Amino acid sequence: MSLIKPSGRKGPVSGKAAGRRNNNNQIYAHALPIVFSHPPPTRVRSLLGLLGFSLTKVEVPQCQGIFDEATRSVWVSSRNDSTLLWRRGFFGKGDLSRSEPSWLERQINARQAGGKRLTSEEMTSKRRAERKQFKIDRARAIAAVAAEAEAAFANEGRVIVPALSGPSIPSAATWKPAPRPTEPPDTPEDLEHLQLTLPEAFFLMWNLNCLTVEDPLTNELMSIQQIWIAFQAAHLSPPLFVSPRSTPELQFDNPFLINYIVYHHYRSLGWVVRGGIKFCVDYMLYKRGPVFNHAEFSVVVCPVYEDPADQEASSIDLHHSSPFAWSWLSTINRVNTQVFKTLILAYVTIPARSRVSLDVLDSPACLQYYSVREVTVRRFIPARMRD
Amino acid sequence: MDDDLERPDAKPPTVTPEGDSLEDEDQGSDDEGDVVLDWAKLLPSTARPVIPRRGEKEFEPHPGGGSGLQVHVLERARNAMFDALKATRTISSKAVSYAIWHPDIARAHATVARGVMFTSIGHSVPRPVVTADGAQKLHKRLELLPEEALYLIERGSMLCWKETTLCLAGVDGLEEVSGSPMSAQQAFSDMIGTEDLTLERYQVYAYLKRLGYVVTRTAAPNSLYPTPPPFDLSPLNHKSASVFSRIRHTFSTCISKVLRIFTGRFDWWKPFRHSRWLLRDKNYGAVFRALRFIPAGHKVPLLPTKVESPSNPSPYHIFYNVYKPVTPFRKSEPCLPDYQIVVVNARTTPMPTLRELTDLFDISPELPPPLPRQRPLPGAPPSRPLSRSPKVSAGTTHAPEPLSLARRILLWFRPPPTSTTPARRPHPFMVIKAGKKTVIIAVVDAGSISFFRFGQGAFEEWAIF
Amino acid sequence: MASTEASVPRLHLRVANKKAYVWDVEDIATIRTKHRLCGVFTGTLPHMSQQNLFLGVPMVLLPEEVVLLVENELAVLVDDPNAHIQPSVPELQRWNAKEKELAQLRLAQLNAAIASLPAVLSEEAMQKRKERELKRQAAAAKAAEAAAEGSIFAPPENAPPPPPPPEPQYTVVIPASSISFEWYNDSACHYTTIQSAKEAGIWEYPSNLHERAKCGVFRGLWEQGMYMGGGIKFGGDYLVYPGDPLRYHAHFSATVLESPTFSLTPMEIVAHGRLGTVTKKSHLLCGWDDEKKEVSYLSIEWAGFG
Amino acid sequence: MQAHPSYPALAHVLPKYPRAAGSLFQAYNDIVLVQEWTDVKVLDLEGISRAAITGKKPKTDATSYVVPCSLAETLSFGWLTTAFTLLSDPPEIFLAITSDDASIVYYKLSRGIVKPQV
Repeated sequence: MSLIKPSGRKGPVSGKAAGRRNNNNQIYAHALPIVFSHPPPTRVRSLLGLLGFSLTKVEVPQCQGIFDEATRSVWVSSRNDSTLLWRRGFFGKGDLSRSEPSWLERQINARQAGGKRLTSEEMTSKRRAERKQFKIDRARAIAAVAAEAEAAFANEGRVIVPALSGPSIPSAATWKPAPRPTEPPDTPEDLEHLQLTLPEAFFLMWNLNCLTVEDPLTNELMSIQQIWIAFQAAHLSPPLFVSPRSTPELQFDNPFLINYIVYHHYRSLGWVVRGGIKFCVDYMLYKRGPVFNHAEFSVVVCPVYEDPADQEASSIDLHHSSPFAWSWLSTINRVNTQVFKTLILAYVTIPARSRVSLDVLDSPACLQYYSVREVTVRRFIPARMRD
Repeated sequence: MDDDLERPDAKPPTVTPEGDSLEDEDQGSDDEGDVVLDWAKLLPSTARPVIPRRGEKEFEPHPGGGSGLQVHVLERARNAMFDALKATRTISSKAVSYAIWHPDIARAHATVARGVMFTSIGHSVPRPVVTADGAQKLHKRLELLPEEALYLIERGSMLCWKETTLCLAGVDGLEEVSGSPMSAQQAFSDMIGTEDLTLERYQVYAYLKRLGYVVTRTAAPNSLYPTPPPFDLSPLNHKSASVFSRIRHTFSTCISKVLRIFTGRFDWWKPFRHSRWLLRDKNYGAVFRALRFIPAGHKVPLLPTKVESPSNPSPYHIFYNVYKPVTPFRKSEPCLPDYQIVVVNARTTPMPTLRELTDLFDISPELPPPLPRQRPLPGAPPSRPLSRSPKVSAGTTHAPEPLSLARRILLWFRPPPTSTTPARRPHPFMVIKAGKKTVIIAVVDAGSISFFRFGQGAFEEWAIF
Repeated sequence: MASTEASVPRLHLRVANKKAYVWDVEDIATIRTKHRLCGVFTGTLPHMSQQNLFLGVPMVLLPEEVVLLVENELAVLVDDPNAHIQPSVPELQRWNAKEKELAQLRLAQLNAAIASLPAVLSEEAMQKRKERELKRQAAAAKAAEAAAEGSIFAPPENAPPPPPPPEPQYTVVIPASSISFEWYNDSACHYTTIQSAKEAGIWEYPSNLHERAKCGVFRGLWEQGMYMGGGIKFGGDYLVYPGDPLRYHAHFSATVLESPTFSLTPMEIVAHGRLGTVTKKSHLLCGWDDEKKEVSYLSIEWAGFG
Repeated sequence: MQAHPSYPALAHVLPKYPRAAGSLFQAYNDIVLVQEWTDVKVLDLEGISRAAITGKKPKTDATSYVVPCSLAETLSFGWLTTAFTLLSDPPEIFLAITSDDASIVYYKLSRGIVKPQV
């Protein structure tokens, strides 16, 4: 159970919202794909419990995925598996949806007249269209008021300040959209998969043993050793569509390793870790998951070479591996404070080749030579810090 | 839930998350780059032209440089600004202070020091003087650093003479004149560039002084410059590591040693192995704990260890000690500062490296975790939140610790705290956001100053599970 | 363009420590209204010394603005420390005599006014101080010493009541600019080109490709009729306004890319696009071609879908 | 990927530009299946080693252009202007930025100084 209370928005929760939350508590009850199932209590069980033993079963699901080198990801096509991975720990993302795969559902909804049940994507596009219309209406009204003021000045020399608000200008609160026609029907066929990033897939396979990954070229299951190399290779050589994979030259600054370390670090602390492209960062950290709370933290991964010479010699252009300009920090910090996220710089040190032999890259044992530490960034406003 | 926010045109949520104050928001009115500066507000009300208020700037001028009305309104706005800029620096002869600027030592000797500003500006230095009988004697005098003198001059509180080679004593008509009078212009030209003072550092100094802060140098520019005692750099946890956490630590170490006998050494191909039988393994907390094997946190030594290159010194060193207006400050015996500030020029200096940040953290004290806001009781006077200055609270505040199961059980046996006020526990997210140590960097881009606070993260100490 | 401007006397920019200052309000007005450059106010505004929102002289020019003014033959650079020559004794005597005379004059005016001055200045009276020069001067003595903080328009706290004048009290003026000093002489130390100022060691911008690109882009935008301000807080090099920032919102934040091959990460486009949408600005990528000395622009906006 | 119904439409460019294959594939699927553009075509842009997507937004007649790129790439100003040139200088192009987690964002690039909409 969680020891950290969500920094959830306080305030009266409507009955409907509370119901949804209870529902979510059930749907998303498991923090990881593995589940501990407790047999009914018996006297033996209690006795064993007192002794520190238990008969609780550990259920480890076996989800299946297929490695896709071109998109540097693992695809989970089975609807059961993708639902399980999404609901138990928020792994992956529908490749045609914002989060959970819902493309098919949207297609079906579109066919049904009116589409009463709107998915979040549909809600969004509706809201967006409305907002656009509102802006057009408002701009028109503002222009009319300005022209009036201009005429008053030209004709009578009167200075009227064109008001940007008032009864004649529509406000966001009062403006109402005109009703929209409904969508025409369409033929649905599920073309969506749950896409796991390579760190997500490796985390599920390596730590939890709940995912198997198929090689698309041979249709055979890949061993964890093969996966370890293939995931690094996906960042090194261009994806090959026909010929078999060659053994790549492994290096310490492989983006898979850097990203995996950050991903694993925050996952191991219990955070739900998801991509942050929309907030122009690498990762977002959620306390329980995106259906429960907004993300608390935005993480920018900053790789740091122990030996600057390794950086110069490297063939890989790691973003953020050199200190960036203040204007860039200012940009990403502004984007994130606007949406109430705290920015985190997650520094990953890359072992120096002079210190550690490249051979260790053959196995995940190399991870012990890296380290991760974070620095939080916030604005400091002297006018507000005086007492 | 972030769906709404993910789109670029999303409006930020109107609710503020609990435990998160708006202070994190950088919508500070004095920090906006694109605010409307309504200079007309500075004019007496009767003379104020009718100009739209804040936030009512227009989108663009009409083609051809603006409509008749636009040109008219702009002209009035500009004139209000120019009128305000024309205000002269004047002061009563009873309140004005005087000093003599000595370029060779980059100090202004305050000969007449009037006003409350001097309770926190200037320091006393003995200098040799020749007495009437020709003997040399050490005389204490009040000296000002270049930023101190410049600030007093440009805010119109002090007239400064520049030391001259002329012999003015006894010259007719120059009885009160102790050198050549300095304009603010000359003070900027002559004083900046001395004693490590850059324009950027001066801008930060003046910015903070205008807000009422006391600002002093962190590194003493000479041996007689009073500096605060050194910080206590020992970690806070040491002092308050509870019996329980020590027991827990010993206990879990034992367990893992025993387990290692059964499971052998750590297998990097199978990092996580849960026991089929042990109760302690069968919950998510145990799973997550078992996964924490990648070195993490600022306690891990940073390699390579510090390399100081004298040819290319880091621009990241703490320059100013800053005291809040409410902090009792004694010029001759300064206490520990409330904040310490690094000043850099954004145009020439990139972000600090991890090494530079680590070096700054290494010389900064650990701060007690921020406490949640206390709502004042109705009728009670508003309580001033405890200064985050370590001097006040070091050692008195318990280090935060996730409430382990063992600890919670033990809490049943422990008598409740005798204190009448309920203990306020820090909110974990606030603790993580604040960081254990803080470095403040003032970034100056051609006169516009952004202050950033870098916190030494401690995620590894505040696991969700 | 330069030929028509050449007949107008050039502005004197006071350079010290490689920064260019403008001290004369008339010059500031010329730069703002005629040359459409904003600079950055850096000095404490007298009698408004407890806030940072409104600042006053000196105005520090962005180095790009300096380069533009000098290259367009609108200004010259003055080696300011060297223009301050040590005065002679007669010069000082004349200066002091004039000061005394002025002080006497102010004292007489003050005494005449004091009769009508209320015992304690109300807030309203404070606000009228600009209107009546003498009142303003009396209040100045108080404001200058008030250390307490208040809202920027509130009268200073802890202000002592105006003291009854037992002995003559007059007003001291601390001069802003040095131009009134007889001994200030910049005729021998001014530079009409950036190159000559660089050779004299008083100026160094632009000193590399990045700075050349910034100068080029700044000029490019200025020639389009735009006004520019520092943009670091909005995630760019400049904020770009369609008219005087006093009256118009910025349309863009702009980033300078110093060469066509200078690297640009997709994340930067996401960030600029995102920030621009929230702040109702577009983002301008300004690509500098140092060989052709040309700027080209790309505007970024959120696509509206996806 | 080869088994996906979209693959045949892209088969001539995916192996040709392996580095850009992932983002093209992802952007193509999003344009066709999520954004529901019509008359979607794939254009080979050899100069920037990838293919672009053209089509019409729903209920519009004008042709729009999408140039895909991956978040992990490093671009340049010249790269972006080359994209305009290779597409015969349309007034605007949409840059589709894809990430390994299957996220995609679109930003509109216009040549010259184009002020924001009111």
